Amino acid sequence: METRQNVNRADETKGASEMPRPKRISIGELRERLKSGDPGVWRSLEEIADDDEVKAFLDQEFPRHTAPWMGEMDRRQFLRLAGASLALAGLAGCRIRPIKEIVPYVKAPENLVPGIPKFYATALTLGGYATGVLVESHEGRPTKLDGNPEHPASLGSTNALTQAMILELYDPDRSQSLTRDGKYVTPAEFEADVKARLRRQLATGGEGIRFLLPSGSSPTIERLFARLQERYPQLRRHYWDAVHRDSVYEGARLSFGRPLEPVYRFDRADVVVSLDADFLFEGPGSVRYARDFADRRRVRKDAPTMNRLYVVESTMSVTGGMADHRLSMRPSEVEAFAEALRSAIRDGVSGEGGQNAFLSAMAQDLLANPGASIVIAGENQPAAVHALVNEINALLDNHGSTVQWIEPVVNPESRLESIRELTADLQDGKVELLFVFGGNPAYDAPVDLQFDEAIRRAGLSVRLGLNEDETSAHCRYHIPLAHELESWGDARAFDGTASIQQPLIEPLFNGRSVVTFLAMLLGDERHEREIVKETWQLAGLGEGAFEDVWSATLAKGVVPNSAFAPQEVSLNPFPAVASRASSGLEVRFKPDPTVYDGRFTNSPWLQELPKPFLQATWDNVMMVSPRTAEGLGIEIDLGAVVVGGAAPIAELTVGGRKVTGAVWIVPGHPDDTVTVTLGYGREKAGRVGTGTGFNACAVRSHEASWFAPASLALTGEKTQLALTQHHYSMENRGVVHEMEVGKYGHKEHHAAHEEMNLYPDREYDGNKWAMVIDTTLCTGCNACVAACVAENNIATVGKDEVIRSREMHWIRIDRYFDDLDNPRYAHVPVPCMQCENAPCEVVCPVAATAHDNEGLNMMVYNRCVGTRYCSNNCPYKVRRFNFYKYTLYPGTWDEETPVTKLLRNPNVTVRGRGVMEKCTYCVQRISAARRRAKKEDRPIRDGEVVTACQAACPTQAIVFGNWNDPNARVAAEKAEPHHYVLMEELNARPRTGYLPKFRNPNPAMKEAR
Amino acid sequence: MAHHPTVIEPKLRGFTAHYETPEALIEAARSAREAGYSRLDALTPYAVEGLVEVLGQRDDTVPKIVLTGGVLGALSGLALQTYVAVFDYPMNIGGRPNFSWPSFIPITFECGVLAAALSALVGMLMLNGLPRPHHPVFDAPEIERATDDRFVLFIESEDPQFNTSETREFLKETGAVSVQEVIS
Amino acid sequence: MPQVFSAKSNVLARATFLIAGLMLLVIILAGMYMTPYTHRTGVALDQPTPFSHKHHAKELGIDCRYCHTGAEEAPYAGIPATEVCMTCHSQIWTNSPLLLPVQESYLKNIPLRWNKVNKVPDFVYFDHSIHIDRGVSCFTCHGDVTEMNLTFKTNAFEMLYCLDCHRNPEEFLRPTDEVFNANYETPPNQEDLGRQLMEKHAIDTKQIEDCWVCHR
Amino acid sequence: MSQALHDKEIADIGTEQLIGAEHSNSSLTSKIGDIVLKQPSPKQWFVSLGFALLGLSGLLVAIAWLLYEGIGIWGVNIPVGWGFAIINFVWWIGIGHAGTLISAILLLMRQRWRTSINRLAETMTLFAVMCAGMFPLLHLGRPGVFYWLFPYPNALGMWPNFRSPLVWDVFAVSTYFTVSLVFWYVGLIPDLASLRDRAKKRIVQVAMGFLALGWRGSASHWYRYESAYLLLAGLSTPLVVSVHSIVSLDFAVSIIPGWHTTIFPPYFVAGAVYSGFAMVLTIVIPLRAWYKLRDLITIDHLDWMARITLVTGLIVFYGYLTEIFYAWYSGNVFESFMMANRMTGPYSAFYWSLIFCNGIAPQILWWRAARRNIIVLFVMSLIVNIGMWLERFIIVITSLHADFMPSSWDMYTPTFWDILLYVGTIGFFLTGMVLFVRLLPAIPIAEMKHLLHQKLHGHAHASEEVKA
Repeated sequence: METRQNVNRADETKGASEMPRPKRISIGELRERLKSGDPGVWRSLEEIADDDEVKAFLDQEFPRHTAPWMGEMDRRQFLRLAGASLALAGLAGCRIRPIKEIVPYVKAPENLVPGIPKFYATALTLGGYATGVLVESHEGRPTKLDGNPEHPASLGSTNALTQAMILELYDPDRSQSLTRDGKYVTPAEFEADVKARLRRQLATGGEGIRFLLPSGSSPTIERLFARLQERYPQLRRHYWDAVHRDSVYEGARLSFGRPLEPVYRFDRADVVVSLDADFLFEGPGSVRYARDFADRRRVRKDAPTMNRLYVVESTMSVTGGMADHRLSMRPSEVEAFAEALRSAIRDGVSGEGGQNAFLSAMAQDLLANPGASIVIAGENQPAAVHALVNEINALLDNHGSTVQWIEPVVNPESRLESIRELTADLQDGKVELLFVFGGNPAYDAPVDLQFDEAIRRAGLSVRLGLNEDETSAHCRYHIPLAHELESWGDARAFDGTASIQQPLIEPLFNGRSVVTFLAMLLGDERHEREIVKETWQLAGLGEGAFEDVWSATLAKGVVPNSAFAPQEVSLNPFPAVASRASSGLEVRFKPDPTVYDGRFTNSPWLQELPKPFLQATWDNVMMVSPRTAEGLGIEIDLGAVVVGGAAPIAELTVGGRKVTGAVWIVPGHPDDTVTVTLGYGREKAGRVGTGTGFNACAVRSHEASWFAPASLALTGEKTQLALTQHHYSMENRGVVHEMEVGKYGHKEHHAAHEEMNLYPDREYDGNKWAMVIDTTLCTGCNACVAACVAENNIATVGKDEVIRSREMHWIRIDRYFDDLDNPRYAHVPVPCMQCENAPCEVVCPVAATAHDNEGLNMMVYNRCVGTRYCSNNCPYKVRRFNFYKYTLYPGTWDEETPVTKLLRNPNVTVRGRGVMEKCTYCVQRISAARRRAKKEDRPIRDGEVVTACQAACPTQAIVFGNWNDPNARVAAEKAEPHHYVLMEELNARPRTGYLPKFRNPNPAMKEAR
Repeated sequence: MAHHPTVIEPKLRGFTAHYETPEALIEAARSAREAGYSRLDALTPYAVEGLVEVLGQRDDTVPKIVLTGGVLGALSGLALQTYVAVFDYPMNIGGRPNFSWPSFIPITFECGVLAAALSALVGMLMLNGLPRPHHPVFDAPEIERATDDRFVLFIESEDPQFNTSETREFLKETGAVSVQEVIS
Repeated sequence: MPQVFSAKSNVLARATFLIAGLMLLVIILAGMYMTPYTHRTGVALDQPTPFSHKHHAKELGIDCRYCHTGAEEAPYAGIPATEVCMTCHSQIWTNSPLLLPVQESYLKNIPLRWNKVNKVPDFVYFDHSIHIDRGVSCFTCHGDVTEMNLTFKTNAFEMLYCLDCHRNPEEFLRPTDEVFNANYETPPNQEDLGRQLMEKHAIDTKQIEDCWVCHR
Repeated sequence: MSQALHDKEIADIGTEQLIGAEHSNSSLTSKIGDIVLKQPSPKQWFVSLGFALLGLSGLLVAIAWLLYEGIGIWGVNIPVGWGFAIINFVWWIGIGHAGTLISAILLLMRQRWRTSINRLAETMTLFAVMCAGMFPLLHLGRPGVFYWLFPYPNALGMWPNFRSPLVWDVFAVSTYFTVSLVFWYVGLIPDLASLRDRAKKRIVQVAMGFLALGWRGSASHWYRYESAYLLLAGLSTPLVVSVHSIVSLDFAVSIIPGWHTTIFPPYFVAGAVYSGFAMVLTIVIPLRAWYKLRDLITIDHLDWMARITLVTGLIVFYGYLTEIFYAWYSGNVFESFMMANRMTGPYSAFYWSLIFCNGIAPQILWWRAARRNIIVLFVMSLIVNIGMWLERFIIVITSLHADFMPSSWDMYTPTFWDILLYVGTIGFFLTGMVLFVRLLPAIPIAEMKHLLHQKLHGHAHASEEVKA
């Protein structure tokens, strides 16, 4: 993938900003126009639709957005029609006419060759922490996100959430216009109103002005606030994130006297102990951490060794699934455990048996690896645990080596305090002017504060948000927020590294960025680009003429050497804590693995992404352990041949507040604990998200932000979960080969079958594409699935269809476990195996699926008649069928909201009703690389073709390449002694192979897993 | 196909003689042959064994046609498959050889049977000169009983031996239940 | 018993059988004849302005790439932007009525809307650049455009048409520097030349016959 | 007829009572012909026509909605890509087989009792195959392009994949239908002629005359006719075996445990005949009552059919036992799980009712009394029909829903539309049969006369030699 040095970015955007914007008009005029039908306001769809020009474009282009058509379209026209795309709601009935038209440019933009995608570097933030991405753009349509190899938080990988942010951009439910009390107003009116009130605040120094922000790390926004502060010294900023890290900073305060940010160096750690921390999956830097961690776990000929992971946790987390030794306990017990561990490390190990045995063996292991171990505590554990852990790391000399401390990347003040104060002030009527940027506090603020009601007490509340959500409903004004892919900005990564965000497209729905908005408050009329640029002019980007460095930085996506320097820390020991462990059932809150804190609830991709360990979609559930379930009288037979999705509904009571939701059994989950995930049960999420799952925030109070005593009782009703996997045992079919790393090289039970074939073998002398997946490294995070969906225009089908087992994912992550109470998990990503003796091909009556000369199992959609015979005959069941016209389905809904068509990858056919589809090894990427190579009269280089799943995988568990190339990585992995293929005895000869799941148990604790 | 006369003015076409049993008919036919009549036909409600031999009208071409049809059908079936899979558009289907003859057997067989069956039908009809909805004999009185319970012998007037009075007499002597003039 | 059918009916009866058989044959033949493979070529479509390739490409000798800029590097050869026309026509023929649409487009910033002459279905992924690069001339597929006053398609781009060349390229390949040459004479030893070129460009029919070369 | 004569017949053909004593050639013609020409239809005929048409309209609705909405309206999913459609396809094809067996194989075997029921059986074959033929087309994701399954020159340069059993099906089923049609029609020609000659209404005369092709029963015609008919029988015999073998290959050629079995062809064919005869009984038993045909379709006919049902039933049951044995003997983890899952898994209820219907129940036919008891026979025939449907359900569903990858296992549940389509085809089938009985001679007149002749004059055998 090449990153275009993007010098003319500025001009393009200037050009773009010249495009006709709606004139700001008064309500009266608006009414007139709505009558007269003059297209002046984005919102007036039918008016737009009636505009012949626009209609022409829409007519012309939309029906063919799904195909490689975009050849001859002008960027600006494109942007205009994109902006008006909702208008298509009225025009969806476009039909392909016998004669198609070509619409060439009027003035061709330089440096844009139709049909050749360009890649731009930018960054996207989650919880304020940036992840660098490369955005693939087709004629001005961003279509795919991939990690930016230059960026420390990514190194080229992404997680599922980042993959889905491209869909967030095109979400047809994003707010389209400026409203006051739900009615449209012109920006002019709004600005007049706000500025008037601001002026009134000048007198009081702006003590009535409050901002409520989610965590952010943007230097520019800091700068703008500083300027505001000059004008209104009394102005206050409050912060709120549902997924906050209070305890991390508080822990640091306790240990070092000041809030600091930890950065872990898993690449240096031989022993890792996690106390309720899901560091491989959640939190800042998790993608990078996963990579570093995996690099120490990659068992190969040259270095058949790996690190060891102990996990002590109060739920079943992705990190826990990777553990070599795992101990589950109720959240409140972790503190005591940490205390015990500290004393063990400090005063030497003692005691044996049960938990102590685990603890002492672990402690010994840690002591044996000073400076090469990491003990890490979860955000959900109280500050005390963090303080204890900090001390343990100090005792192990880990500070500075494996654990580094830097200045906080985001504002470290306590979120819980901050929002509590704001609510109080609101209730006391102290707040004249409240600005709520992003986030969704009305939905996820601590329920006992009743923040949503409090908002109404503000003199004037202004909401800047992507969607008109619960919070917007309580605010006076709602202003559409520009997506990060639509706006200029900057942000810092988990280690402080800064990136500059550049827009990939003009705001689709005429939203404005935080920067523009603040500038507006300051009366600063400049384009946001200029403001961001200024920030860095002041900060300095490095040697050389600024313009050059600037564009170089944009192209690279990272501001060189901007990472925060590690701080010297001196630790003040933490006093012994009396165990505050409560008895009885506890509830454990957790950001949802797919919809996070609710910001992705309206994302069909993520809704349909199976949740790790649950394999459930479109719902959140109350997770309990088998024993607890037994106690509650829950009957779910996890051993059944086909586990149905019928889940009992239970009522969860926390501090007198109640919420009801589906209960599901998760082996390995601690007893007497119920884990609930945030982000569901939303009332104003949008067409996709509204009404899915139950709202855990309804019982999440100020004191009980992460866990609390609770009670659970069955209501007697049942509900249907949409599961994607219905059987959890391997049935001794050797799907995963498990072995201890010590046994590396010893050929065990399974001896490679002798290669026999009834037919003369087919020769593959050219490129011989193959894939190897390392099951040791797969964490089951589903990033590959999301990436595949994004790359291959895969439809989402909605809950009902998933229940009918019709999900369309080309790659799925199978999850197996061996025991209910103390399970060992194994994750197996299963894409198409690209069998050389493909059983599917022989039975296709129309030769719609056959082999190409490189041994790929081709699937030709336009030839397929849909007998589904191939799927029946596929031993791996990786083929997917369009039972309905899924382009009408959630998130794909092209016919209703063509804006989602802009998201399409023009190099992949959008499959119609009644055709079979499957993984193609991203043949479109292979083909592109082949053509490039041919033009340069050279063979395709190793690593030149990267499949979407491979690129996304945080642990780089997937390797793809040309098996015939002796120097290719894939060839090396295929040569690994323990390489195996699924169901080898079928002699289908899969090209996709696997490496066994190696574990590294502590010899001292065989009995405790 | 049997050529047939197209006539305008009605004239005598011959005589039909009705018998009660197939045996009687066979006897009559035999004596008619011995009397030297050649333009004979016998109409019966169901196949009467040995009749054609007596009338000297036995013809065994149908099986030959069917055999040829069948063989040709099978061969063309096999040829089509081979041409497609080996020469016109060879494809690597599941690693199988281009000429996977075992997979071609069923279709080859079906083609053979189909062709054979059709040639049986067409062959039989053409040799019998069918369809022929109009035939002089249908003008004979009571001829409809030939498809019911009567066994009919028909001597055409074209027959060199034919003589209006003598032939009628002759037929009467063969024990016919009734002898009718066929005028059409 | 009276005849049910008249004497004529014999002929009729047999005729019906024959006709039925013939009809079947006719239907099959008609079906084959009417496939687009043999059809809808040589028809010029209405265009916003009657642009003549003959005039521009032949008489004036303008190179294909001057207007169809993408041909060498992109999947799409591309249709010239209005401003490309205006580079000349802002000086010459400025008051020709034929050019009104062009000028209007330029001034009002509204694109011209040409009717597509050569097209392949949406599920066919065709890349101009690679064909040009491997020595497939524009004129091989688009016919001698330089002789067209109004543009029409000379070949129906049906699968068989593409396969003809993908199966035996040697009959069509040209030296790369002759690709844009309208007056190129196919040499008598085309077959050998073609094979040499295939050798040179490592063109492997085995590979370019794969479904996934065009359908993805 | 004189008493003496009657005694003589008994002597001739022993106890076998295949044709009423009082019958003469003319009585046969009138009795059978008048069903079509004169006799007003019994009220049961109208009732059954009503039901049939109801089902037929259901079929139309089901198809319309299917074409509009797509395959999604059915219960099929991944892993269970085939559901009712294929089950019904196999079921119907199987039923068709009895017709060909009775008319062709039994003809070659000189089984006199085939005559009189063969026409009904053949007609049943035709409509059954039509029903069957619908499903492979309808179950396509894109029914609009079904013709891609036929080899024809086209602008794509593409052909069907002749390695695929589905293409074999296309050829097998269409051949089977064509040949059965020819066989059936050829058999009809002489009878059409006799109807033409008996008809009083001009319109009927013309209609029958047109179809009779001017047949006049000329001796040389009869000779060629007989040899053609015999040859068709000879062709149909291997054909009927091949067709269901090929259908069974749809499964046997795949690699799915429960499908990938060498015993499929023989036991599919047996099963086909088994279900076919059951269906003949189901149709014939009421018919002979309504139209008072007990003298033409005698209790001996039924007895014979019951015997065949019993024999084929035993073969099928043997097939089941073999499957179980293989599953154990192969030691193959997939095979043994498949069988265990059938017996104890979520679909075990279906499996055991299948064993009852096809394995246990038919054993009652060992008893002559049962075979000659109309009620028992009728109930039995229904049980067998159900059993054979269940067999296909077990084969298709239980094999697919839990095959190789445990992670992909899932259930199949038919939807309303699955069921409506199935019921619809039954309606279509009945409509066909009911109309046929009214419009065409349901019992071969000429052949019956021939049988009568053989019966009166014992030299059946001599004559057979001449024929062969």
